[in-house]
Amino acid sequence: MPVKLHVEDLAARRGEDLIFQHISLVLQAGEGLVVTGANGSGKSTFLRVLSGLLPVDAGRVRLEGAGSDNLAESSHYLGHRNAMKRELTVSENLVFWQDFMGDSPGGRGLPVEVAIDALGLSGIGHLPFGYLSAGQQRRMAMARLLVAFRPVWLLDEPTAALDASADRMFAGLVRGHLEQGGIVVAATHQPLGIDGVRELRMTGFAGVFAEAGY
Amino acid sequence: MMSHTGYVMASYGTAALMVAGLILWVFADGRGRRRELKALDDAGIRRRSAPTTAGEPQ
Amino acid sequence: MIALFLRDLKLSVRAGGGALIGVLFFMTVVAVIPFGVGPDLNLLSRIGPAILWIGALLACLLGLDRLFQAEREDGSLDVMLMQETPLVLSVLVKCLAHWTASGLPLVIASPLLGLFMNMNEVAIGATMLTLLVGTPAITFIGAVGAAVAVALPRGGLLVSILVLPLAIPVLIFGVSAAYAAVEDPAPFLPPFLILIAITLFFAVIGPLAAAAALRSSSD
Amino acid sequence: MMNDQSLAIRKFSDLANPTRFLGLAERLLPWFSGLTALLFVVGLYLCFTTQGDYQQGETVRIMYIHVPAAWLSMMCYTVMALSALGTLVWRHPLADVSARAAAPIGACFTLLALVTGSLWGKPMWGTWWVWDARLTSVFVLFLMYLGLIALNRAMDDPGKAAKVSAILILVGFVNIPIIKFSVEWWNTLHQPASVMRLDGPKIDPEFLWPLLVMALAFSMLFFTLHIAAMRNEIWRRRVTSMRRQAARNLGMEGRKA
Repeated sequence: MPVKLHVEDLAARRGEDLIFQHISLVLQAGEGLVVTGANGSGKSTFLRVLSGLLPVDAGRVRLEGAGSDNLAESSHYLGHRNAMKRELTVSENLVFWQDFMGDSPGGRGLPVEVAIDALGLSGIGHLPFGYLSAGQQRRMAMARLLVAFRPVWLLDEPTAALDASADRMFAGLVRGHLEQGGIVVAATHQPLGIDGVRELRMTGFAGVFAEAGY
Repeated sequence: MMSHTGYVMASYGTAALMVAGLILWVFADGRGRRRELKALDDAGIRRRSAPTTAGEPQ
Repeated sequence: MIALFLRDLKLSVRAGGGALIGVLFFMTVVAVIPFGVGPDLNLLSRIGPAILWIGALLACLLGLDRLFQAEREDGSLDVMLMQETPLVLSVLVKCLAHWTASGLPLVIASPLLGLFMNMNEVAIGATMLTLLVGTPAITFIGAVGAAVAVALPRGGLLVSILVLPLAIPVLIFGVSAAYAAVEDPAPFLPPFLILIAITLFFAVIGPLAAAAALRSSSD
Repeated sequence: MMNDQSLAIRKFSDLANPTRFLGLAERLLPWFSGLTALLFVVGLYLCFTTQGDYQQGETVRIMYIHVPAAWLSMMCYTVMALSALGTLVWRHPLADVSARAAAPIGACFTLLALVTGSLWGKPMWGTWWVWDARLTSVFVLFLMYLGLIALNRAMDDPGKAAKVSAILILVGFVNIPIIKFSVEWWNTLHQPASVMRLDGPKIDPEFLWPLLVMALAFSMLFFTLHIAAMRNEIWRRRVTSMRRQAARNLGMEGRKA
């Protein structure tokens, strides 16, 4: 059963400020959505509401075709912070996340070593996470997406600290996930380097959003 | 030592003091907020009628 | 869940971990008391259990505000909030890991400090037993404080102020059980069983309230 | 006293909108303060006209302040616990305002109960502070009040703070019986609960009337102050939201210009 993500008339509020409202869209399996907009226009808020970390002010978010219809439980969230412990080594971090998160129905996570190689960082799995550079740490955070399977990926400025080669590598990862029938929602400034991706431009403070075409 | 009535007076005294203090604090706090609200109103800040905090202060 | 338990244990033992600091603080507090109270041995042996208990309570509270703060700062808390496994379970496992890392060493160190306070074997045994049963309750209560401290911009020390009043029953029954073992007329079992009851009670209330606080304060 | 309680419940539930609450507050406050003043006059008159207790002499009059204050500290925490439920369960927008307004008032009443308790203790037991069960529980309650006030002040964003302090209020509320039981178990010197006994008040009516009237007076005082404090809190939040609005307007002009 291919997964389908429904966002129905979504509105979110931070404190007393209404950030965005009336957002409705449907994402089929294998479709990607890039969320663009100026700083503070609500991109991160939109992703955090999708991942259930922020309460919904109005409207609903639903996922069909994955084990449970709760979107949070069958999606990865990659925020600005890498969710890795500095004292533990890279593989200890990844092994922990693999055991703790487990796999959503319909897919298997890659073994830790394979995931590290996929990110082009083979050989430094034993180093403590704190020793890595910002770019390497960001790649390791992406490795977490591979070690445990989740149909939906919610990425908040994933390529922030990455160089050009890492960008291409990351685009390959996203393309691979989409081809497997996954869904990706990414908030980013630079283009993701993937064609055939829909765009959602946030116009900021309680302004009605304008969904750009393809 | 203080006679019995001394203690009674002392306790009624503290009670009166604290009750008066409470009333004063609430009253002064109210007047301060009213002044701030009036200042903001004069500065022409209109509250957008957010559902929860709608309406003008009396 | 086991993975979370083992990871937390590894973390608290590694360099930045809080386990060692808790025990060191416990020892310094107890070692300092005789200098203040004076070397009068039978006085020390009388107040021994109380001093050990108070030291353990403070040492336990010490490491608590970092319980969730570290997870929030590096983003792991967000991922935990999203998982299918209920947050209450993860909080319970984290509390147990924290207790094993910093509560248990206190219990193990207490006999040594009991000698400092010139306590006889029965008193040391009783204090150790009551600490073993009582310190988890402090960790569970402290978890609520730690979860609240996560939401506070300048939170840290406020945890102890919020948690201490709630931990008073644990202290009362812990010390009275320890004393009851020494003075014969006083019964040992009632306060000891009440202490266990309190620990189990907070084992439920603590994680529940902490999970609710964590979920409501995520931004 | 029951009618006040039901008024409080009804008043909270149907007043989701702060403006209607402000309107009602403006109308209610004069009546409430008038009634409170009247009750206090009658209460104080009764306190001083009844003859002293044969054994304690004049000091029994301190009871007319000490006992109502102790009741009030408990009632105030109950109101806060109700507000906490309002925030968490019914998501009532005014619930957090009520809890935040009630905390300082409750703390003052608890302090008053402690002070009058020790003033009463000095002639009766010879020392200012006696670690007896009832006084100690009230002291712990006072610590919890201070903790909650400190928590409310430490959090700048009222929205997020509301849920977290509500959770802490409820955890504290669940603990009150435990603390009371454990402190009572630990040491009890205070005379057993003479008024709250199930088989009706043990003390003879001579002392009962002033006590009940003073209790009513204190309760009315609490409700008056609580409504006024809630009004202040609503205004304080409006001021902050208007200031943030002003800042954003500047931001908007900046972007448009």
